[in-house]
Amino acid sequence: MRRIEAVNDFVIKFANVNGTGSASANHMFAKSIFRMGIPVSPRNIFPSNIQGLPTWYEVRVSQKGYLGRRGGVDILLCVNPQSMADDIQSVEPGGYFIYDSSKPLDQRLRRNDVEFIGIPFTQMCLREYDDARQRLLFKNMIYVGALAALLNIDFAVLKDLVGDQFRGKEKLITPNVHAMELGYQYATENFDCPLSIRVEHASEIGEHISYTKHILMDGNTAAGLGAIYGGATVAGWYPITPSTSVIEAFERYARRLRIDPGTGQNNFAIVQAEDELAAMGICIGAAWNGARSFTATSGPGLSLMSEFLGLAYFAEVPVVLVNVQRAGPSTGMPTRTQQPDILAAAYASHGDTKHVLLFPSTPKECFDMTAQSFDLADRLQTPIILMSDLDLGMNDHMSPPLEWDDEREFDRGKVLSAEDLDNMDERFGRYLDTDEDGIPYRTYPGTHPEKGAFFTRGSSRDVYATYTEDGEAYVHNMERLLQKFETAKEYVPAPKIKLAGKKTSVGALFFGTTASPCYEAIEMLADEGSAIDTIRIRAFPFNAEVEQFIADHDTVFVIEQNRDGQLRRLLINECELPPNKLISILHYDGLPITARSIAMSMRDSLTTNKVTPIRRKTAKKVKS
Amino acid sequence: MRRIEAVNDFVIKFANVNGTGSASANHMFAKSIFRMGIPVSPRNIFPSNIQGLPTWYEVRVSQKGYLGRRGGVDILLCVNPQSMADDIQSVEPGGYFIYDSSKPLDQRLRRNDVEFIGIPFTQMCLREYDDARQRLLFKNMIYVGALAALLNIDFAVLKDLVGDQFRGKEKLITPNVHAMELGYQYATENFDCPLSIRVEHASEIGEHISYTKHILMDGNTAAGLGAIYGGATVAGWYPITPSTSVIEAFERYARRLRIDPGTGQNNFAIVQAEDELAAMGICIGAAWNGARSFTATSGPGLSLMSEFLGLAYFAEVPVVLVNVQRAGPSTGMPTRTQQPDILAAAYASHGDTKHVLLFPSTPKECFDMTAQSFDLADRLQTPIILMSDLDLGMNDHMSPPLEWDDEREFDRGKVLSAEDLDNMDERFGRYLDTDEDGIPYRTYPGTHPEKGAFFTRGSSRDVYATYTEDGEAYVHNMERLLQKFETAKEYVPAPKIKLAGKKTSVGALFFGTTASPCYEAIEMLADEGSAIDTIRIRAFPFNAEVEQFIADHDTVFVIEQNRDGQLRRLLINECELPPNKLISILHYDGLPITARSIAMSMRDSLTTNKVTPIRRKTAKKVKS
Amino acid sequence: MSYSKPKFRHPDLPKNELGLSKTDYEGAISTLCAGCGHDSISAAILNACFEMSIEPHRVAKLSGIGCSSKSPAYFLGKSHGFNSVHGRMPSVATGANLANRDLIYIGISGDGDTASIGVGQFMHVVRRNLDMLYMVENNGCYGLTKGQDSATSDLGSATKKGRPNMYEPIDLVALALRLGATFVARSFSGDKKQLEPLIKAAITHKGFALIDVISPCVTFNNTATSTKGYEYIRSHADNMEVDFVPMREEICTSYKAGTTQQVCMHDGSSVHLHKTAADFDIHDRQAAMEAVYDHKKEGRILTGLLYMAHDSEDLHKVLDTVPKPLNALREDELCPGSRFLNSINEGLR
Amino acid sequence: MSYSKPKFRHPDLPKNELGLSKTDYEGAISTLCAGCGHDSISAAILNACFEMSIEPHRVAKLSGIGCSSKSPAYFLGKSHGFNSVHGRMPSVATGANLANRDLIYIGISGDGDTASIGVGQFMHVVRRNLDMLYMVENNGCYGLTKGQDSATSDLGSATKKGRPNMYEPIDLVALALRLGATFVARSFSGDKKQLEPLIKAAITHKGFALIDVISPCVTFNNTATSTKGYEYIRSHADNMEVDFVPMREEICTSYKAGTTQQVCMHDGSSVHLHKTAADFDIHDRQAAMEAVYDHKKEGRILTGLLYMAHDSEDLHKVLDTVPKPLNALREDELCPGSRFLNSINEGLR
Ligand SMILES: Cc1ncc(C[n+]2csc(CCOP(=O)(O)OP(=O)(O)O)c2C)c(N)n1
Ligand SMILES: Cc1ncc(C[n+]2csc(CCOP(=O)(O)OP(=O)(O)O)c2C)c(N)n1
Ligand code: SF4
Ligand code: SF4
Ligand SMILES: [Mg+2]
Ligand SMILES: [Mg+2]
Repeated sequence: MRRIEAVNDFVIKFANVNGTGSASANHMFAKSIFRMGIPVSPRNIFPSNIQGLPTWYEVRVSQKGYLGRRGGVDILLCVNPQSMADDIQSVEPGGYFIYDSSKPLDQRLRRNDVEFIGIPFTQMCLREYDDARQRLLFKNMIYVGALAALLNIDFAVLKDLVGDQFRGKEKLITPNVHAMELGYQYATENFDCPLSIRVEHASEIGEHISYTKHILMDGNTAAGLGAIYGGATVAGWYPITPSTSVIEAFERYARRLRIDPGTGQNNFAIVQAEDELAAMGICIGAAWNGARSFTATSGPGLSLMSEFLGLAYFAEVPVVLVNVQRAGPSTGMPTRTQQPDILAAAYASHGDTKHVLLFPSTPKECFDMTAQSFDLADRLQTPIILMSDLDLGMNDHMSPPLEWDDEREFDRGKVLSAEDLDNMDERFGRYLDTDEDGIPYRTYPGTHPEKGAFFTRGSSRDVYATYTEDGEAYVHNMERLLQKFETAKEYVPAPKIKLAGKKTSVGALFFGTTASPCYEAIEMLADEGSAIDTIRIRAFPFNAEVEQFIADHDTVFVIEQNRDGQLRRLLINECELPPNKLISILHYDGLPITARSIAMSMRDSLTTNKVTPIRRKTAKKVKS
Repeated sequence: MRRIEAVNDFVIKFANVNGTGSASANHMFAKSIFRMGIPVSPRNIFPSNIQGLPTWYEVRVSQKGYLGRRGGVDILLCVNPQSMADDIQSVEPGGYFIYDSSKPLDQRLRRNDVEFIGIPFTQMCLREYDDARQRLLFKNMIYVGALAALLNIDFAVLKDLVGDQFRGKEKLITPNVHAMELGYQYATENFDCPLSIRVEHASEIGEHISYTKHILMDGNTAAGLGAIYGGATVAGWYPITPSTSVIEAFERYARRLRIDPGTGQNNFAIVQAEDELAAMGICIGAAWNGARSFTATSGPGLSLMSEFLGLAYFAEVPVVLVNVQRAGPSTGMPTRTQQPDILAAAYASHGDTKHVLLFPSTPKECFDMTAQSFDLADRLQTPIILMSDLDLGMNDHMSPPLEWDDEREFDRGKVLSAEDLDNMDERFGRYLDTDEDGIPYRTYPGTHPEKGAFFTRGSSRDVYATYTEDGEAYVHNMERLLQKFETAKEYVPAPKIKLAGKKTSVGALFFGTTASPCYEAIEMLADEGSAIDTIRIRAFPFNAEVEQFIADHDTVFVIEQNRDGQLRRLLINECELPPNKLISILHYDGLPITARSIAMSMRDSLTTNKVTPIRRKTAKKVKS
Repeated sequence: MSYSKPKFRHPDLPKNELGLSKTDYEGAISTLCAGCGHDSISAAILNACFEMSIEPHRVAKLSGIGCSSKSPAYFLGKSHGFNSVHGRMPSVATGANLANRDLIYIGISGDGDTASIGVGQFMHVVRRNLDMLYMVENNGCYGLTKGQDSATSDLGSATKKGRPNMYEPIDLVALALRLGATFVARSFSGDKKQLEPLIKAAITHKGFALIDVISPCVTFNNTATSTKGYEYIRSHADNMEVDFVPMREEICTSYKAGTTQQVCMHDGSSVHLHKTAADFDIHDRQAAMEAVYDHKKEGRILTGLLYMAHDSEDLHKVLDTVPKPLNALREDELCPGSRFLNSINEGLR
Repeated sequence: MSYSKPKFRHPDLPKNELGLSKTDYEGAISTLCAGCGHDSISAAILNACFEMSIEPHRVAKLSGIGCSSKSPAYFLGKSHGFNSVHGRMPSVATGANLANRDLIYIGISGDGDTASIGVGQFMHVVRRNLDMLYMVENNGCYGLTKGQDSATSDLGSATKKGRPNMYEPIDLVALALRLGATFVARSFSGDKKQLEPLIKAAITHKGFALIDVISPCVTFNNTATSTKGYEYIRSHADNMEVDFVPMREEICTSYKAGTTQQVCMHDGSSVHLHKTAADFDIHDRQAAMEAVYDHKKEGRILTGLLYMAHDSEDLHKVLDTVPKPLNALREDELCPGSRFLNSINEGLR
């Protein structure tokens, strides 16, 4: 058997049972590698239940800084008998399978091209601990310790992490460290440590890219913090996986950062509403009344907010929605990732509507774009929908540190103060397009005793906000809304373009979490001699740069994580593009798309010179 | 002044105040002309309120059978001082303005190119009646009588109509006829009757097209009746203009046609739900349990049903929704017509979803397609959305008589009976694609004591309906749903193609109420020498014929009544078409699109040879 | 259109403490039916605000969809208003109030808007004890969509569209009492003497104040037992869109505390209103629930202020928000700036 | 996974009147947490159906979304089930029941599903008196989304996630009584002796039967006053996804009518359950409402059958539908055919 040889470049996957405390232990594992200066990207693959079902934790270790999923597993650590058979199958030839050898392995499952490492975790716990709960919990720490020995992880780093985690509960530190030591010791005594797959301190292997300033953060926490920085004061929300932690983060930070020093009271208000309709209603009411407000939701919540989103579009109320996408339709796979709500969000609600979407790709962008979305909403007086996803929102990602420009000021858009109103000669018209950019001026309720009051409604009105059924006034208003959408192109974040270095007629277009593996795939192809320019879309409406990029290439791959190629459709629709130019690469089985599969699809397409869109079928055979 | 000379070919418009009983009188007027064998198409243009605001009733009289709006008004009968100034402006040069001369006309409003006919309706009523209510009500009958004289309407026909209307309340007949006589007499005595614009019995002017078999019916009544014929037994609904009368009609007919002869009890159940979510939930529950069920709604209701529609798509529950479109977005103009929900309906709900849409164009099609939609829903196990609109739904349209083929049988689709299950060797799999058409077999609850039970859910499941988070099983299922959508193309109504007679590279594509005025516009252009082939879309997904038609033409006009050219987008998206081939002609001011404006747009486009989509701006100037 | 502005305005119209006259509290001309109870309620709100010398621009008016929900356009034209979507005004009001605790919030809803599509939001806004006046203009039917049954009791008329209401009605007053509402009242649109003081009290109350106002729909809430004239119109419009709406007068009443009054509706039917007596204990929730229940059993509708909590903690208290309106917080109070971000970054390494 | 099927089945397991044994009433293996109250309720339903000799395929199971709403998959595997969307099971059940009045409808919901997002649908299904057993598996929190407060009372635990519940709770039993529900009961998941007969009675009842079952969430509904062991885990998982769920035993209880029982929860807190006495008048709605209210004031939860109407007209009665299930009507009973169409055409000329 040829073993895989790899330093700081491999994929390890943990197979656990959920509710057994493994997530924290696995997190500590990933973080220890990160602290050694090596880029990691951990991914939690968890079931939609609370206890007793298989759950996996996949960690990509990549000195080169590839953070998307690669595809394939080099080391599998399995402490879940339920999934063991499949887990063994998933290991790459030459890889390792580490398992709990307390019970003998079913010999039929053995593979010759994989190295099996048995450690009697359960027995060790039975010997060491009396309490059932401790047995369960410390088992996780034991395997982390064993991995430290097997993979050459710096034990001191792990000890520090335990210290950090239990700060304030110091008595828990010693037993946890002890458990790790048990595992470490067992591994060193019984196996040839380290394995052929292992880590080295980045500094020691002389890597020039330094990640020491980088942070490890999940997108939802970043979005929650972005809302703090963006000045959100009101949040109405309703729990739903995978968006819940956006609001939880907002609340956690608000309790630290938004306490009024004078009174000790809150400079924010969070209401857990009765459902998503109410959550959006709360945001709309608050935004109408001049506060910055936001909510977060996922799939079904987006559908339920659709009527209210139409109101906010037509009544021109700024409001921010963080939509953390999951696998649909309907309840779908609530704990799996996808990018399937593009059309539902862009055209949410009946009638002629269009909404501004932002597509963050990293936690840093979740932070930046959430903060920015409040400026955009106020500036454009329309809902802004941040299109995150489960992979980005709920997993830790390595990211450059968060930054804030203290010179920057909130842009509250076109709001007239009492003074402005006093200085006005003409009659105030809420929907008058004074500046010819489609964006009218508004006033907050209570501003002025005599001037500036108006009636907001979801029904047709004239430029003075008076109800009307006059067809001309209606059309005039609808055309202005289109004009405003045109204006939006100037304000939304521009796409990121990376040229291949040499001239090429092939481009690739993607957004959000599809970006990382795409960049990696493009590099793979570049190594093979195929040059591909890339554009990462960061917002809808698409601006001129996007159109230009597509115009400049004969073929553009559009890579996304849904069945129907939704972003591609939106592009064709809104930029009036010839469809055959855009080649779909789709992946939507609920796990993040991998660099290998993207590279394969592109390679296929480029070599066979297909121009019709292809759909990558992940389904080989269906298990019944 | 040159007067318009027209026999059986003109537009007359009534300007009334709503809540004054004018609608019934105006209806009688239109129907009398219809009974004279002359095609009419009356349109009610009413406000979103109950009493006291301007309301109009526009009647197109067209011996040639053009039933769409033509544009322009030849005769305006105005009994509403509120709107008089604008009403006078709207009359075509050479036309007539008939008004209540009880008060003298403001001379500044007079036009020289229009003939003014003053009749003192109010004074006549004051003289004749003591009761205030009678004065209001009979005023309407008086002007109908006057019009009979002025336009040469057969008075006997009107008398018959009064008799029909008050059948069972005979004592009301005489006073109503009397009021008409008052008007008739006044007109004959004071004016040169008939006017240059007038009607003649169709038979008398020797027209070969006979409309004697035709009926006058509104689309909503037809849809309600279609649901009776289609075998609907359960309706959950929530009132909303302009869809309410669909259910009202269903109930009215059900109380006549669906009473069990044995027990005298109801063979149907109608529940006015607490909102649209519940209305759709009721339909889904009933359909899941094997009853045919449907609901009707409009704009905001469609948005609210979005989550449930996603469930029905994914869980594969047949259900029928009649969406009577109105001007959006949000509350929009609730009593005005549009076709603005195409995208919202086609892609309703988050995640990758697609829904089957039907586009009726006439009351007969409302009837046929509603009945057929139950077969389609059962056959395809998915929601079927009938896309009607206010113009079609709430106005009377002349239509060939309704027909029913007694040989036809309900197609309940793939449902296994207890016997089927007993005869099965293999294991029953609710989502097994046995026939390779994407459509699996289902069972109704309670069918068999041992076999065939399954669990329906909106979350991912395998072919045996067992919950799963397995990516392959998920993708397999999603691909099958796509396959099913492909199959749907074979079942949905085919488009109607009309070729120009001579070869042409120009085509026109339209649907629903846009069809009538389009056909008329195409004939106008044909007279001018421009040949245009037409295709009337009747369903989404679009089938091969649609694609072929577009492929066969260099330029295809897509005419629709919304701002964003939504059907055009759907076509480009789903048929992968080059957008520049499809030229939008849009109209969306809330009144039905007119033949004249379509002809003008086409003419413009054909002569200037523009190929970029144009948007017809109805808004000239905005009234404040 | 049922009430129109007087053409001529007397130069010395009575003024309130702010020096404003009633015309300063008017709104647009109503487009409701002549005699609609909702217009009487608008007038009562107008009067109450005038008499309380409330600055019109310090009021925010919110509503859902319906004839009732249109009415905020017809009073206090100098206030901002928000006519939102059907049944969801409570959430919009919640957000608005959180954004600026300094305004006075008046929510107007209908029985369809509140008891059918909006009953979930209604219940939850009661739980939040949001500081607002929540007025239900209760006509027992859906006015704007032409007369369907609503989920509230049949107010003064047993049948509409010919068929009896088939379901157990929802009594919003009882529901609110049950859910812990801190101010609960019921009145009749035509009883100014009772309604105006109730509105004043409700505006003064800190927390959620419900006034369920019986407000006859002159056009659709009609019974079979109707006058000859009415029957004529029914026949006339049979099987058609109701397209004739007779002009009606507003129904007014005035009666003493502790007495029962029979009020005759436009269609000849009647309701029996009973006013709470002077000794009614407005601080006993349980007793209020029982009184409502007992009167109902006897076919009477108890009106008046039925319950008011001794102390009431509104949502801001519960959420412990600062006294300053959240929409007035400055950027430096909201944005922690770069310094703090460094410490966050540190914690994520 | 908390209860698993026995590996070995005794050939002479007890049989019911249909000749079925309990295994014929089992469902899929539960994926709920060990010790979750919801599993006890599933077992109670299974037992009741077995003992009543109900044919499993004549039952239809309906639910919304939540841990509770998953549970219909874990009993009666031979019945059809429909796990719909969050909070909207009542409407789906309404449609299902209208389609086929011959099946037995069991709806399972959670407190989040019923009292928050679904409270509007809940109220309206009560009004319709739909013939179904509506079971709320009430744990006072959102289990599946990891422990947020729900709108029902804090059952046995004052705080979750460290902060107190801030709003007036909704008491579903009181609400249903108020709305005219015809069968209202409350019980505790671990009290088989009380729960099983209640389920049987509810299934037998013609009309809407609510059983609000207190059903501890062993994972999230925990108080600060918890045991040492628990605190350990809290600390361990601090500021992280709760990812450790200890294995627990089901909480059982059994106590006599008329007595109060203190039931200890997994986290050391307790609830005080009071069982209605033998002389409790189950036909007096007003008295039931008062009793619920009075017990609550004393910090006790009244359990048992609290109200049952003497006569109850279910929705089919109200709608006067035929006795034959609507889904079984033949085409010739539904479609009037061409003959009638001619007369319709005639009327439209
Ligand atoms: C989502 C939605 N569904 C339905 C409607 C149609 N609609 C308008 S008003 C109304 C009912 C109004 O009844 P109520 O609240 O009692 O007001 P009223 O007109 O009686 O004062 C309905 C159903 C709507 N606008 N939006
Ligand atoms: C529309 C929608 N919003 C939110 C969710 C997320 N969600 C799933 S279960 C649940 C709460 C369940 O609470 P409860 O009904 O009390 O059930 P439990 O898990 O406590 O038994 C929520 C909010 C969802 N599935 N759908
Ligand atoms: S329909 Fe009824 S509620 Fe609406 S305005 Fe007229 S009277 Fe008032
Ligand atoms: S989280 Fe709570 S409610 Fe959900 S299964 Fe676990 S114990 Fe039961
Ligand atoms: Mg009403
Ligand atoms: Mg719960």
